[in-house]
Amino acid sequence: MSTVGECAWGEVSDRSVVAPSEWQVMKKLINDPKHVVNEAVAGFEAAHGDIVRVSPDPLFIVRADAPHKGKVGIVSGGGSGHEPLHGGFVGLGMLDAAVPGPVFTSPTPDPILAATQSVDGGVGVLHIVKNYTGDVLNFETAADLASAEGIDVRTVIINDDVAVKDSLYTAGRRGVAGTVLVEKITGAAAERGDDLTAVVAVAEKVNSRVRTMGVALTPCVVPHAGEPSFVLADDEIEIGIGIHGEPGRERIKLEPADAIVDRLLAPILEDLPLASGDQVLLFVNGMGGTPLVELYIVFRRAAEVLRERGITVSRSLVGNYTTSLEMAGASISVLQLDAELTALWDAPVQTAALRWGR
Amino acid sequence: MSTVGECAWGEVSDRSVVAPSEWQVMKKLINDPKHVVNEAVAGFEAAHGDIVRVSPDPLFIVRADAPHKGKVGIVSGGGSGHEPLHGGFVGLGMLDAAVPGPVFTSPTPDPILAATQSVDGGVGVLHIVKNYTGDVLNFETAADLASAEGIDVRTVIINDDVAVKDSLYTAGRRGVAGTVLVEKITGAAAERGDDLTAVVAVAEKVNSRVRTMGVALTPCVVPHAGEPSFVLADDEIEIGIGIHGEPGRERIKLEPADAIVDRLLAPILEDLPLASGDQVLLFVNGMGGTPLVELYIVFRRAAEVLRERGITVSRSLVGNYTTSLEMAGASISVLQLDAELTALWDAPVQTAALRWGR
Amino acid sequence: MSPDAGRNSDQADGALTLDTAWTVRWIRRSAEILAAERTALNTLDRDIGDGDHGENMDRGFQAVLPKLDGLADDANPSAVLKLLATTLISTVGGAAGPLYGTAFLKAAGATAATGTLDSLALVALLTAARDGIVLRGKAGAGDKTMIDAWSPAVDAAQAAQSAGESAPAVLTAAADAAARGAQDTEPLVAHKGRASYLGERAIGHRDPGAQSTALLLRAAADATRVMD
Amino acid sequence: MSPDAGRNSDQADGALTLDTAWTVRWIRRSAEILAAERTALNTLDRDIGDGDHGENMDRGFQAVLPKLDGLADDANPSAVLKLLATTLISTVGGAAGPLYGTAFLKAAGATAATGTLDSLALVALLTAARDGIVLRGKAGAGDKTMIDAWSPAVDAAQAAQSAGESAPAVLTAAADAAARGAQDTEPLVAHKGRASYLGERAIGHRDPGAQSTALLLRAAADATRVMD
Ligand SMILES: Nc1ncnc2c1ncn2[C@@H]1O[C@H](COP(=O)(O)OP(=O)(O)O)[C@@H](O)[C@H]1O
Ligand SMILES: Nc1ncnc2c1ncn2[C@@H]1O[C@H](COP(=O)(O)OP(=O)(O)O)[C@@H](O)[C@H]1O
Ligand SMILES: [Mg+2]
Ligand SMILES: [Mg+2]
Ligand SMILES: [Mg+2]
Ligand SMILES: [Mg+2]
Repeated sequence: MSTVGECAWGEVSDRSVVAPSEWQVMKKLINDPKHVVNEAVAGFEAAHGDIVRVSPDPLFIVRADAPHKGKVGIVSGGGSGHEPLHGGFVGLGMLDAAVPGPVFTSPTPDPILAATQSVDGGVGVLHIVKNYTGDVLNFETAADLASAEGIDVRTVIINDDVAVKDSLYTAGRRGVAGTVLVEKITGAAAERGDDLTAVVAVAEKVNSRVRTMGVALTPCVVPHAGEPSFVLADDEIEIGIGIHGEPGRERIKLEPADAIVDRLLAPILEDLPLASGDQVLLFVNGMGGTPLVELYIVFRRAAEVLRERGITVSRSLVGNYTTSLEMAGASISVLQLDAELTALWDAPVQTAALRWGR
Repeated sequence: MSTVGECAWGEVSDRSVVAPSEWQVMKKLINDPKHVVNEAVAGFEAAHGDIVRVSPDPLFIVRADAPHKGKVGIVSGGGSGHEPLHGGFVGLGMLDAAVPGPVFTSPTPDPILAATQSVDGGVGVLHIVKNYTGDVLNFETAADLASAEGIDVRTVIINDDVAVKDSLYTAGRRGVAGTVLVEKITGAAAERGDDLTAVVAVAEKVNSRVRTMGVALTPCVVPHAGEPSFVLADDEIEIGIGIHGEPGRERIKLEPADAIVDRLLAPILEDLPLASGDQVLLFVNGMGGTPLVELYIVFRRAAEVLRERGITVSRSLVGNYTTSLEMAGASISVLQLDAELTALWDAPVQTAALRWGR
Repeated sequence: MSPDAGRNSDQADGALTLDTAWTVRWIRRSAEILAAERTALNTLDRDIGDGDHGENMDRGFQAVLPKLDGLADDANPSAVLKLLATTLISTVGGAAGPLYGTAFLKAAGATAATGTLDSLALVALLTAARDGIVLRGKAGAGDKTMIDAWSPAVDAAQAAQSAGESAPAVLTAAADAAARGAQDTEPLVAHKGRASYLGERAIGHRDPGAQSTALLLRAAADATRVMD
Repeated sequence: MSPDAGRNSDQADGALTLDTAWTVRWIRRSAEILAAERTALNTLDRDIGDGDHGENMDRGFQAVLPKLDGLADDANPSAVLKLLATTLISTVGGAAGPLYGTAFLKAAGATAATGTLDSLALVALLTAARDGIVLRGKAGAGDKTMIDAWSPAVDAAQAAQSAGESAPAVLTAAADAAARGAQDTEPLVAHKGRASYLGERAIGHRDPGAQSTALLLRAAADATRVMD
């Protein structure tokens, strides 16, 4: 079995505080596991001070020019470790604020509330929330508190991950890489001046038209845990992985990239009612540890499969946008476009991680 | 010792052809090691057909709208495995063509010549070449052949890596992540209409003002080799690593990020004549396998050290731009700015990997 | 309130009354146990979740400790529980933060005007906590969540109270039942939380939230005895 | 030229003339040896370079094989060497491609009008190849490059020729010297190519390019004997 603990990360023993000798064996460019998020956000502000500012306590990232009177505010957030999600998407035409929790752990209501207040332009705020129990509950509490203060808060729950059966017997589909597409397109709707109801409708429309499925080749190591979040044999991969290393549909032997792509696309195409002649946005997302060269090999095959079905890939996105720390793997998202969504996708965006038209 | 072969990648035995059972143990999203570059470039074209087109044989990537009459053409290239370098930088305001060799191996003169011909707008072509013997020699031959056909070719050799002593006793400093800055700024100069001599002067100016130093935490695996390019113990890192996994200055025990940053910055600041009050572009580049959250921790400290010396970080770049496949690690580049370079950096660019103003 | 206020609540008959001092001792003991079990809870959560449950609980209970010293001298158990609830809500995060936060908020509500908790009040406290979690998380029995520790605990407390047991005995019954309930999550498939993504693969693993609930109720029982 | 043209160049006296067929056999034998030594060369290059030298050389020599069948019937050794040179230049890449390409281009130039190579012509061929590499790569003796195999080989060939040895004997002397030269790169610090970045750490490792040179010259000697 290959656990990261056995190789790149060294042995990390049980501990309740991090002794100086212990971070030395976890192979990351960090100082102290407890300060990873704070220091990274400080670096983020130092690098992108033209676009964002940071509130250190409670911790959130906000557009440098927020709030915008008369514009619907858009807030997202969740556990850290998925960078550039969400902080990298704060800026013109996308998010107004992002609330980073500890690594892989939802933020608490306090910073969500503070972020919501700081972007309130008087016409309401949308919370874009990935469907994880912790995120949903914490954003719910924050929304209650904000409403009590007179802010009109609406919530859209993102659940694009077809790996999980959406039934009464699960917590429902998870929100994964499709979130990026929701944030971009919804952000454009808010930027053009849509009111809260219209912005919510756009977010729900994108969520209803995007499906994602991922694969992991290696696990990742949460800094404060110091051990890999799961174990894969040398020749095993996990199909349907979540973005925190939660297991997926099945564990199989490694296959050629094209075969893996076919496996990822099948449940997407089964679920999304696409017809020949339809236009889609194809998004190949890296989990963090997979080189770009492999992501393009994945894109090549995915585009080929869609083309064979008469579907036109008219927009595309390839890169590490919704990551799981250094996990090797990728996810494929397909978004069914129409003229409105295409125009909103093409609209200017100026964030640290996604930028065009400005 | 941790070799990737012992953990994530499995054992790969000696072989002269790749048997189907053998790629199964190298844990990458690829089909056949021999087709990695071709398939990735095909995927790249499929994803970015609005910006580039690809010549499959001889293999090069070129601006969709090349050649531009009256504009100096800019060509770069080198071994693959450093993506998005160079293909991701083809487009308006940056490169006119990129020539990808096999993984970590310089391309041959034929595709370089073909790329040069395809971007020749009648006023000359600049070759931007990283200082590696193979790249230098192959571009040299291509330049000779292009000159023989009447194209005015000039070459600028990039050697920003302060890890290597620049002396008669080495092949000289290597060209590493600073190449991205040279390509962006020189591309802007060509785009605004500078003639060949002026474009060469800009490239040489950027090269003379940028210094880079990198660190590796883990090795990478070249697909056709199937084994890690070097071996690091669980608690060892390599200071001064090159972008092909070539060794650097010294191998030391893992340290906190801030201490590593200080080690990387010291030779840069020793070599670059910066004074208090100077403005710089600070570029923290990921080697491929290091999460963004760690790169921002690195940026934070680097910005702090510069600030303490009275140096202003007025421009910044953070991300995986010059990679070594899935290697974990980072490099820091510091570019001494002036008004001209700042304006050229800010000029519009529209490529797959770097985009603003368009 | 002085830090060692908890030491002086012995009664003439040797049993401890469940007063404000007990509530404070409960929290202190919980913090102690959660710190000791932090890694074990993380490990349970790594098996069928995301490996942070011990981290989350430890962070929350460590955060409440310094605040206990700032309690008003006339704080009643309800006020202490409310402080715990708001602190957990604002420091734990994840699923457990809002769920435990709501639990203790409801528990505070159920014990509002009481200075000393008798067995009946204890049952009301535990029931309100459990109901609060169900309200927020919508989990039922057998969904492999903390509810599978809370519900048997409430039932056992109710039975003990009906049988005329003392408040400490009611708590011991609840703690024992919660421990069994946590253990009994092992053969289950999960229908809520992250573990639900695992399907059959969750079988054989104990739910981390059920385990932390068992630890909290054990701490409550421990707190009825003098500790050093 | 038929694929087995190389088989029919025996002379009455039992020795083989170094003609076009020999040149073709040299290339075929080189391709064979390089394929077999591909991994070993990669390993040498991984130790002090980037691990692709075996890959690069194998790719180049495999590419030239099919082209040999298309040679004109009246092709002389020089034409064969030129075909090899241009193929290596356009398929090997890296440092080795242009260096070996230039070497064989210069070798072709040095043997231009000759149909059969005597020992003097052989020495001229080897000297031109070596000088071509120096011209492009600017390496000197002891820089830990392929020059450290080529230069001893040229010297040994010259000495053997002066001593009146036959062409095959000259080649054997060259091959032996190149093998020793490759081995003698082991204790050296490199001053050219990727290995120069290593400083002292290159000590103890054989230069991969010197090793491939030794293999090529061994193939040249092998080709003077009939192979099956
Ligand atoms: N809907 C729910 N109802 C009740 N308890 C739940 C629910 N969802 C999750 N839990 C509990 O929360 C625990 C996980 O908490 P924790 O690991 O702190 O949060 P997260 O899952 O966000 O990382 C689970 O073990 C389970 O007991
Ligand atoms: N300047 C030079 N002069 C002569 N030979 C050189 C020079 N630079 C490199 N070499 C030779 O090239 C060999 C490496 O070739 P190869 O691995 O194919 O190319 P690369 O280094 O580009 O990967 C070295 O072992 C050395 O013998
Ligand atoms: Mg969590
Ligand atoms: Mg090479
Ligand atoms: Mg958890
Ligand atoms: Mg090499």
